[in-house]
Amino acid sequence: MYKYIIKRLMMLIPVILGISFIVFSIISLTPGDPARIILGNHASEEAVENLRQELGLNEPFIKRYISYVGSSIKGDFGSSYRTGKPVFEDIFGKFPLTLKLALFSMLLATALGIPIGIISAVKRYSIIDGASMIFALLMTSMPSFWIGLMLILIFSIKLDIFPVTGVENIKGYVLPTITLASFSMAIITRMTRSTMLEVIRQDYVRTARAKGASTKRIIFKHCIRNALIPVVTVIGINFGILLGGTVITETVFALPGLGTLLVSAIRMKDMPIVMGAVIFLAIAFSIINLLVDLIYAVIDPRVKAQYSR
Amino acid sequence: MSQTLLNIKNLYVNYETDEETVRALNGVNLKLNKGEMLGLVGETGAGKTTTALSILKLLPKDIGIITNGQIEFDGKDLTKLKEAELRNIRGERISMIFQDPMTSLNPVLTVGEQIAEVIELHKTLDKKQIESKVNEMLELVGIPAKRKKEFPHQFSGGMKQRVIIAMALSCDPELLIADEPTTALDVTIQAQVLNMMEELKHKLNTAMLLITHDLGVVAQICDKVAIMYAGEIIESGTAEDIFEAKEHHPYTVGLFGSIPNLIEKTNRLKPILGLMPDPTDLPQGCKFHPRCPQCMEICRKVHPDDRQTETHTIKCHLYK
Amino acid sequence: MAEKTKKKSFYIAVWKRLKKNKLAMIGLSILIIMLTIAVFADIIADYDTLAIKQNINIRLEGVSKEHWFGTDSYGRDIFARIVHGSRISLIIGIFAVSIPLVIGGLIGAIAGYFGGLLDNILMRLMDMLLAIPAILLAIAIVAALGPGMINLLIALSIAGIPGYARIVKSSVITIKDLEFVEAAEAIGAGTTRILIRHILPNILGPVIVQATLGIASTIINAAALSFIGLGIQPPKPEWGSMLSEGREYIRQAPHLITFTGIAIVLTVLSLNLIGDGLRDALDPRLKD
Amino acid sequence: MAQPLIETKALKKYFKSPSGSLHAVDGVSLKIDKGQTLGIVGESGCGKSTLGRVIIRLLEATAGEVLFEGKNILKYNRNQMRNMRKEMQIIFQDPYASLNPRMTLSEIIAEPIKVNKLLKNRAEIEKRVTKLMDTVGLAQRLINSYPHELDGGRKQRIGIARALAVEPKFIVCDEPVSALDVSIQAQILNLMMDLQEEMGLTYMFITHDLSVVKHISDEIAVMYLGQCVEKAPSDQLFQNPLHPYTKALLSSIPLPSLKNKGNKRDIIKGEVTSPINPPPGCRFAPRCPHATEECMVRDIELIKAGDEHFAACRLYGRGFDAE
Repeated sequence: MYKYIIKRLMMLIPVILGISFIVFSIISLTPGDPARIILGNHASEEAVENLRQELGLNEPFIKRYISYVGSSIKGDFGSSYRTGKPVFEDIFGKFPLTLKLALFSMLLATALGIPIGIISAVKRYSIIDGASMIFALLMTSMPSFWIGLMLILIFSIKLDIFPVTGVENIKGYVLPTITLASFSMAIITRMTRSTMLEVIRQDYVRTARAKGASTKRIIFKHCIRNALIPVVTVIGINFGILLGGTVITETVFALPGLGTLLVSAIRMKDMPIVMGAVIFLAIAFSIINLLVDLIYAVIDPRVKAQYSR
Repeated sequence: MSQTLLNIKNLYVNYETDEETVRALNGVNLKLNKGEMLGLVGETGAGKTTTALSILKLLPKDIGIITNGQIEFDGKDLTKLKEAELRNIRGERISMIFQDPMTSLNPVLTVGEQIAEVIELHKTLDKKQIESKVNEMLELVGIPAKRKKEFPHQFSGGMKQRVIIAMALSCDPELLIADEPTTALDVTIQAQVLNMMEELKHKLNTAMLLITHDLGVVAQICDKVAIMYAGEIIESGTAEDIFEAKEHHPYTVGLFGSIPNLIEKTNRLKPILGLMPDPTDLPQGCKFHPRCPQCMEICRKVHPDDRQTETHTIKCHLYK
Repeated sequence: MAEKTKKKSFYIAVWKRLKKNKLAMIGLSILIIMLTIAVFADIIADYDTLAIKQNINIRLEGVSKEHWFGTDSYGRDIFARIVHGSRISLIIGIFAVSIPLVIGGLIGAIAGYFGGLLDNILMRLMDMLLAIPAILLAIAIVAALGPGMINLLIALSIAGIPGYARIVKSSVITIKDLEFVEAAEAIGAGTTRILIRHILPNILGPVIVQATLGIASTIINAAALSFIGLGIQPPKPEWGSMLSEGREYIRQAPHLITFTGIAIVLTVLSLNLIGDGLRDALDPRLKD
Repeated sequence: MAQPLIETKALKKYFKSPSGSLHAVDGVSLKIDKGQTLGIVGESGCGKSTLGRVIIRLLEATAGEVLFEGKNILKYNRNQMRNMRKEMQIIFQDPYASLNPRMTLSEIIAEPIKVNKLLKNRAEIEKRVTKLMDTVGLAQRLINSYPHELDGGRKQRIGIARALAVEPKFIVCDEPVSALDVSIQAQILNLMMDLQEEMGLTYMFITHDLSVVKHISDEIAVMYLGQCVEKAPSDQLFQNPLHPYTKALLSSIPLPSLKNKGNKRDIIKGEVTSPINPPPGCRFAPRCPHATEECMVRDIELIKAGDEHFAACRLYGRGFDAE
């Protein structure tokens, strides 16, 4: 098992290198001169050239990439072009909010999605099933930012229960969390329902019935764990969607998280920040995926056997 | 005189969906005495599995419907029982083994847990007693007790089927229904499992309904045989009646003629022509008549009755 | 001689099953309406005078006979903007799905059919792209290229490639191991023939379902990018940027965001309904 | 002696697996004369299907030779091999999976004709398809049906027609009747035997069903874990099985008759051992009641134990007598 975890962590290295290379090339090879953007349109050609020299922008692309990788291995991700502050500081200042938002949303999405999915499958074709499926369908069809706006309109402006923006207290997280969770919750609900229906048809469920087990026992003891196996994968994938979604949600609620930092850095061609933020998010996503795979092993003994091989 | 344990009378079962109605059982009559081994033989779609599932009322919910008939078990009509009452019979008095050992065990529970479950459900034993019963059952089917902590995927097909048999027998049921228990197994493993089942039968005196398409398996271990076609028992009797008597239903004759003979050299087989009838649109009269080499005028119109001589019953107009 | 059975296409059977699905038919009707609106947008509402031209005198007006959905902060007719916005959204939805579908599909098919080193290289590359959440990747690309319709299309297409490559690859792998593909090899059919004549028709169904659902999510993503200011820029009547503008007047004029939002939801919902219905119709087993 | 139509020499096929090299076919040498049927029998995992696929090069062999009319086809390049496809065909086990679900019956049967450009003219192709359908007993009205609309027996007939479309000399039949009910199975077996007589076909008939293999084969090879352990003319193998595995296999068959009821059968204990990196020696030794240490030292070759009767067992051929 430990071997497997170490192997997976080692596999992260080429992935991170690849991602950093892709992002680096996207930003470097497209038009737009960071030095010009930093200094503004009125700066002299000479000043821009000096800055380019200083930032190392005149070096060939590959050389720049290699030196970036070299220094980031040593823990130096460079400094923001704009503020001059080290990238790490900026990211660590903003990341907690984003992470909290993503985790709260994941929690909400699973805590509601899985039970609703199970109930829908068990009470198939009932009113509860119909209602939750229509609800889930609507949730997947609404853009999260629009849900956010509607929530603000109803709960902040009309009812004045939650703040429009700001996360000074826990109340401030409520609307952003719902906004961010809505899509994933719908997906998890639907997935849970369909795998549950699949599992209920399995031969071993019939075996359990032939043993004389009650429906309740069959569902809790035989079905849920088996049904969760594919759902866990979906949760992992959704975490990626959630991390990406924070960019949008933070914009809707004007929250100072990693997402807003990233968007503004991209606009300013603030390369070190963009690189840092994307790599950070990708690492977070990869680690979550690793965790998901480990949870997998806990639920499914067959997978566990594969890992310990 | 042996006592009747199971008596199925005039059983009709339909599978009803929005699009069609499949007439799976069309008046099945079947009797099984205590401690007896009955082989129920037929080809795909004959209604063997449906018969088994109706006994335990495990037919697919809302689709499989018993439209007529009784299933008397130890004098009680199972079709009239409530779900809770049936649960007390399932696993305790009547057990069932399914065809595919690969999918019949829950992949996320250890085999020990799965055997223990059936004991827990029906017996009031403490944890220790259950453990020792699990050990005893595993040893009985030839698996070392220490393997109870393993998961199904760690067992081979033959071993899984042994686990399933152990599970089915752990409450000493009066009736064991085995649906193609060895079909998915290799022939040498099948021989092992069949031998074991025969030994257990002598040890435990459990009655058994063995469902199979393989006349060879039936010949090896069954006392009585019933042959199904299109949802009916078309011939039944003792093993001698089926394998050695002169008079047979033409379908039975066709079935034997289709099996390549291992002892004598035959040039060509004598198969039954044509195909199984469509169960949503069964023929009038005798359901076998479109394929029957001895079809008469009456066969097309009138459904034949059983002709009974002592133990041997044939449903055919040829015999009056 | 008895009458020959007619050749019934597989897709006719699918259509027959789909027709029985009420929700899918509702979805299809909504989509047809949306498409009609998009095609005849210029006839329904004049682009220059209603959707673009600013008119300070009538800003932020509510619902009225002249302006069915009210007017925005520049006095433009929201109904007209939504009508013309449908064009943008549907075009982006369709193109930003078909382009990555073809590229990703090709990558997936090649990786799935040939396996080995080529598969390894291609799929590792796809895995890397997948390690960045799609929307982030799209954001990075569109930001680097600069805003605009074409750039948005490129960004969404690149971000979509790895997903389709995976789907196609896994379907190809399941089909490729079936005996009828072996049979085609045994009769001497070449690789191209096997891929096109034997494998492709068999993976088309699930791929169509994915594409339909993909158009739905792409429309949402495109709107999201425009919403955060990285996609299509005002004054073009794009739904996401309209919502972004409306957000500032959420207190005074909530109708700015409601109607535009409903337009997005209806379009996306219709595609989701059709996608779900197609999935059931293609694989009737799933339903029971 | 006449040249055999098909001959394999020390044919091997190893697969890579996470836990080592899987020896699916491990040194098999066989011969099939023209117009004859060689039955290959064995339990699941013995490599019989892999053997069939390696012989017609659906899988590439790891080592060894396959001679077709004396020429080693494993050395053939792409084009030569494409020509060979007209000489050898295969019929599959699963009548559902072996037919493309998106093609009609006539398209499936016409496909080999089109691929090999045997006929150009559409009318000619259609005529040929019609004729093939007649040959295998498919009613003309089914010509535009899709596989899922047909039953297993008819599907298998399509598979046979497809194989016959290129007029091959040799057909590998990989469990062609295993998925069928016994009454349909008999129809298909009769059809295959009729076709063989009419067209002079040569079959390699792979199956796990001993009664089927006896019925259809002239000669039978028994396989165990990738190796051929015994080979003999059909009747001889059943009357006088030599290898302990063959004996166990034969005594395991439940016969549909009451004559042997109650007789104790010798049943072998244990299960097939792993085909991954098998240790040297007789593969059957771990389960064999006669095994000695000597059996585990080195691989045992097929030894002539009688007229045309070969067995790979230490008990035969070197002065040992069978029991």
